[in-house]
Amino acid sequence: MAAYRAEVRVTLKPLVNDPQGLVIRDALRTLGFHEVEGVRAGKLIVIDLDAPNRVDAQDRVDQMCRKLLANPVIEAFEALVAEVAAV
Amino acid sequence: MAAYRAEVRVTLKPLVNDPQGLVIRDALRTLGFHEVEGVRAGKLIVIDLDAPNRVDAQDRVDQMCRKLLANPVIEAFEALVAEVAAV
Amino acid sequence: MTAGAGVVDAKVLAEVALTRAEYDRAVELMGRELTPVELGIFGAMWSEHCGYKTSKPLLKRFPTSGPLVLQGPGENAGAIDVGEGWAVVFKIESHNHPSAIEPHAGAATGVGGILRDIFTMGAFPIATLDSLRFGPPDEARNRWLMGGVIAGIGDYGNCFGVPTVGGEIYFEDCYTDNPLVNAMAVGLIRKERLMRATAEGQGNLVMLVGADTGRDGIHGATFASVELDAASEERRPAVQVGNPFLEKLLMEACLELIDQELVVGMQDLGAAGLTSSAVEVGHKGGSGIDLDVSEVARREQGMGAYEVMLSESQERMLIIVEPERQAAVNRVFRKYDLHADVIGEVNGSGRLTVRDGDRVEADIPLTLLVDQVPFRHPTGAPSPGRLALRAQALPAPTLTPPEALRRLIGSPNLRSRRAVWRTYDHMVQNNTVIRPGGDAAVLRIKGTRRAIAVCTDGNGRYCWLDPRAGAAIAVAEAARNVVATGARPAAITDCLNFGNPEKPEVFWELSEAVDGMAEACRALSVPVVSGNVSLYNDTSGSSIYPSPVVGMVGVMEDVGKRLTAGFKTGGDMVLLIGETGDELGGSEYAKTCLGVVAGAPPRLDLDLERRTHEAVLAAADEELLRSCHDLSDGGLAIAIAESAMIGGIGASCRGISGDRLSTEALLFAESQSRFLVSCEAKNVPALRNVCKRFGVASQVLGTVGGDRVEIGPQVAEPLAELMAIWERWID
Amino acid sequence: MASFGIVVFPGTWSDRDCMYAVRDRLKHEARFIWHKERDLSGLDCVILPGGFSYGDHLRTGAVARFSPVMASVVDFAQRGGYVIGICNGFQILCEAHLLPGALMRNDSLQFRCLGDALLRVESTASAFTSELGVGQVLNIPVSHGEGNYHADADTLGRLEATGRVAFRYCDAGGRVTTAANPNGSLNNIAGILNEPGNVLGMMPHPERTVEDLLGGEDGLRIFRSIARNAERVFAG
Ligand SMILES: Nc1ncnc2c1ncn2[C@@H]1O[C@H](COP(=O)(O)OP(=O)(O)O)[C@@H](O)[C@H]1O
Ligand SMILES: [Mg+2]
Repeated sequence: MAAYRAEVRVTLKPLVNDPQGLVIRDALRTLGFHEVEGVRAGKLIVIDLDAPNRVDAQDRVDQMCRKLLANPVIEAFEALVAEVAAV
Repeated sequence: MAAYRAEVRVTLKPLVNDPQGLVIRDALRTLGFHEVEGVRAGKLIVIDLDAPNRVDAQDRVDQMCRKLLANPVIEAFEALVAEVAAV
Repeated sequence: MTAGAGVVDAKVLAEVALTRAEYDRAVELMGRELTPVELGIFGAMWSEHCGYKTSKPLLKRFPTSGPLVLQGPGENAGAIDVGEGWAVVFKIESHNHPSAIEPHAGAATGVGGILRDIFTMGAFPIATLDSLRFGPPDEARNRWLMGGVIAGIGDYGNCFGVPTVGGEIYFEDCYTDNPLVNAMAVGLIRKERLMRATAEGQGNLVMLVGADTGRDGIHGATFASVELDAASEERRPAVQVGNPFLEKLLMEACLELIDQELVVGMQDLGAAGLTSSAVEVGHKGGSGIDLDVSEVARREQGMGAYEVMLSESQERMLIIVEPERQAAVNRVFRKYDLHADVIGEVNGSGRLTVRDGDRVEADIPLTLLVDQVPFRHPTGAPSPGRLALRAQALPAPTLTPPEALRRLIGSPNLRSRRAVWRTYDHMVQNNTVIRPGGDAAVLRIKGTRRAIAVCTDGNGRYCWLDPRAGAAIAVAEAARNVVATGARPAAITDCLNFGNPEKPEVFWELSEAVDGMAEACRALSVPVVSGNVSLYNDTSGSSIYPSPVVGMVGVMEDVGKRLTAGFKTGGDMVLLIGETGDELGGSEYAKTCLGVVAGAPPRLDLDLERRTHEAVLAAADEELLRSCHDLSDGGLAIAIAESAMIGGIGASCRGISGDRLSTEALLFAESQSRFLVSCEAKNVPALRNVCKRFGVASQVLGTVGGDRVEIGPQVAEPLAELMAIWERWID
Repeated sequence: MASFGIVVFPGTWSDRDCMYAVRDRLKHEARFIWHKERDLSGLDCVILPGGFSYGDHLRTGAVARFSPVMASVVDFAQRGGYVIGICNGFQILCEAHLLPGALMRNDSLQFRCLGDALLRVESTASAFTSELGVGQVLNIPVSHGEGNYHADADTLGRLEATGRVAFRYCDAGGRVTTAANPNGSLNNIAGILNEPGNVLGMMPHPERTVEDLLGGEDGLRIFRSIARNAERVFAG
C-alpha cells in the first residue's frame, strides 16, 4: 500500500448555465479587470487515499467521482492522482 | 494581446476546519471507499482573459485573487495561467 | 421561408411528440408544409404540457367560479379575494421529470418557475410549499434524490427571500424512479392591481428581459439541426441550472414596472420558452406578434431560430411596452443591472411571425396553436385486478397497540419533518404566524387582522385503491388542515400527477380522480382557480400511483382566533369530533404494520365533512378551543401522540370506545371528517353543543397533562421516548 | 426620532422586514438606500440587512463589499455612526474589514432556520445592547447557511479579552452549549462588536421578533437600544 493524493476537478459542462461564474465575471469587471472574457466556477476536491498502486488509485477515484462527486447530467470531472512521497 | 486561461484554486487554510471535506470523506467511506484518509474541499475558478503576455496575465490574475477571489482570513489561493491556442 | 425543409419521418414526429394524424392536421390547417421552426412550434403548443390535449376536456369538469374568485384557470395563476382589498394569487406546478435526473437543479427550477407565475400576475410572492414523493428511503438512490430535491428547494427559496412554509413528503415504492416534486407558490396583491398576460396595442414593443438564452431543455430537434454540429446535440443540457439571485432582481424590476404603470402585459417564459409566451400574450390580446430572434441575447454561439424559440432557459420574462415608455422601462432594468432587449412588435395580424434577421422562419395564425389543439379522447377502464384490491381483507394484526404506535410514529411517512423544514427559511417577510410542523401554515396579512392558511395534500395509496374516493379525500383533507387552524377553506390549486394516459387504466384513474375532486370541491364550496397536469410519470412500463395533489388556501378574519395542533395546558379536556369506523383500508397502519396496500379507502360523506368544518369553525370563532388537529394518516392514536409531541405535554385519553370496533380500528383507522381538539373543562358543554348544532358527533377522550401518552387501556408510552422516535430523520 | 438607513444590495431580502421593524413597530424614521447610492446624510444608524447579496456567490458578502455604498458605510463607521449588520450584513462587514474574522459554512453544511434560537447577551457596552442586561437570554431567530464564525486564535483572544463578543448562542437556561450552537461558531459566537463599539455584526435576525404575534419582542429591544442611544447623542 502507498499513499496517494487525488485532485478532483468538478466543473459544469460547457453549455450548462453557471450563475456563479456570471457573478464573479461581472464583479471582476466592476473592479476594473475589463480583460476578463468569461468565468466558470467549479469545485476542487482533494482526496488522500491508500492504494496498492497508481492505476488502482486512479480507478478508485474515478469511481468516487461517478458515484458521488459529480452528476454527469450537468457536470464533468477530471481526477489527477499522484503518489505522495513518504515522510 | 493574446488569450489566456487561468485556473484559480482556492482552498481553506490548513488550520481552518473544513466541514464539507469531512462530510464528503464520510459519504465516500459509507459508499465503501474505506481507503479514503482525508478530504479537503475547495473552489476552482476558471478565468478566460486577454493579456499582452503570460507574465502580465499571471500578474493580473494574482491581483484578482488578492482583491476578490480569496479571503486571506480563511483561504489560500494558487493561480495557474496558460496561453490558449488560437483557433 | 423554405417550407418542408425537414424530412418529416416518424423519427422527427416522435421528437416533436406529434402523431402523424396531428402533423397532417397541422399541414391541413396551414394549407402547406411546415418549416422546421413551425414544426417545433406546433409540437410544443400542441403538446400535453402546453396544450393539455388529453386533460383539457377533463378539467372542464372542475368548478372554477365562486364569490371569492377573481381569476380562475387560464392565467399564470389563480386569484381569490381575501378581504379588505387584498387578493391572494396561487398556483402549483410539477417538476417531476427534471428532478428525477438532477434533483437539486430540477427542484430548484421548479420553485423558480412557480414563483415567476406569481409575480407575472403582479403579486409579491409571500410563501411557497412543496409536495414531494419518493421511493422508500432505505434505498440510497432515493435518499440521494430526496436530499437533492430538499436542498434545491431550500436553495432557491432561501436565496430568493420567500418563506417555504409547508408541504408534504411521502414514500411509496411506485415513486422509486419517478419522484414527484410539486411546488406551490402564493402571492399577495391589491385586488385592483392584478396583471394579466396580454399583448395589446399595435406597434407596442415586445421585450425580453432576464437571463441570456442558452440551449437549455430543448427537446429533440435533430431534423432542424442544420445549424448544429453533431457534438452539440450530445452536449445539450437536459436540465437547467436555476439562478434565484437573478430571479429576485427580475421580480423586483417587474413589480417596479407594474407599480409605475409602465407595462401593458407581462408573461413569464416557462415550458416551450419564447414560443409559448409569445403565443399566449398574442392570443390573449387578440393581436399578432412579430419576433426577430436575431435580437435575442444568447449564452451560446451558433443558436438558430429553432433553438431560440424553444429554449427553456430560466429566469426570463416577456413584457409588452408602449414605445414611448421604453426609455423608462430601460431605466428600471438598468437599476437592477438586468439585460433587456426589444425582440419584436405587436401587430394586428393575428399571427406569430418569427424572423431571423431578414429570413422568415415561421408564420402561423395564433388561433391554430391555441384553439385548434387536437384533443385526444382516450378511453379508460380499470383492470379487474385493481377493483379486486378494494375488496381484499386485511391480515390479522401481529403487533400490540404500543408496538404499532411506535412503528407508525417512526415510519418514514409519519416521522416529524422538522429536519426538512428547518433547512427552509420559513419566517422571512415576517408573516408566518403558524410555522411548519402543524396542520396548515398561517400567514398574516400586514395592516389587517386577517390571515390565510395554506397547505398541500394528496394520498396516492387511497387514489390507487379508488381514484375517485382518494381524490375527493385529498380535497377534504386539505380543507380539514385549513379548518384546523381556524381558517375557512376558500379555493384550491391542483396538480394532477399521473402515468401514461394512453394506457386505459391510467386514463380511467385520471377521469375518476377529476370527478372525485370536482365533487368534493362543489360540496365544500372550494373552486379550482389554477393547477397543473403532469402525465407520463412512468418508468420501465409501470406508472406511479395516481397522485393528485391539492394546494388549499383558507381565509381567517381574525388572526387572534387561530388554532394550533399542540396540546397547551394540563387539565384541559381532550375531545374527538367526528366518528370512527372500521376503516383500515389503504391506511398507514395497513401498510406499515400489516405490510399491505389493500382494502377500500375510508368513506367520505361530503355533507358530514362540511358540517364538521362548520362546527370546528364555529367553536374557533367562539374561542372554545385550546388546540385543534385534524385526523389523517395513522388515525386517532397518531393524532393524540402528535398533539402531545407538538405541545410538549402528555395526555391521558383512556375514554376511547366505539361500538363493535377492534382496538386497531379505534386507534388507527383513518375514518374521515374527524378532528382532535382540546379545551378548558368549563367549555366542554358549549363545545359539544356546537357539534350537536351541526349534527356532528363528539366524545370526551380524556385530559391533557403528564409526561406520558395514554390511549385507551393498552397504550401508556413515555412522551420523551415517542419524541425521540418521531424526531429522528432519515440520513 | 432616530433615523435609520437600510441598505439594499442586489439579493438583499430582509430590507423590508427591517423597515417594518424600525418604522412600523419601533415608530422611528427609516429609508432604503440602494447600493449604488453614496449619500448617508442625516442617518444615525445604517442597517446592512440579511439576504443573499449577489446570490452569495464566491463567498457571502464578497461582492457586496465593493458596492459604491460601502465606501460611505466605512466612512460613516469611522466617524462613529452606528452600523448594524444582520446575517448577510454581518458577512459583508467582515469582508469589508469593519469587523474581524469570517463566516464560514454551517458545520452541518445545511441552512438552518430556527425560530426559537436563543442568545445570551454578553456585553452591554454598546449602543446596540446598552438597554439589555448581561446574561439576559433573548429569543432571536437564526436563518442562514453560513454563520459559522471563524477567527484566528489571536483575534479571537482579543475579542474575548476586550468584551467585544456581543451575543452567544445558548439554551433556555442561558448555558452556552454545543447543542445550542446552530452552525459551529467558535465560542458559540452569534455577534461581535468593533473596537469602539459602534459597529455590530450578528447572524440572528432581530427584525423577526418585533411583535408578540410572531414570537415576542426581543429583537425590537436591540433596535430600541440603538434609537435611544441615537437620541441621547443628538440631545447631548
Ligand atoms: N389541473 C388543473 N386544474 C386547474 N387548472 C389547471 C390545471 N392544469 C392547468 N391549469 C391551468 O391551465 C393554465 C395553463 O397552465 P400551465 O401550462 O401550467 O401554465 P404556465 O405555463 O403559466 O405554467 C393555467 O391557468 C393553469 O392554472
Ligand atoms: Mg406561467
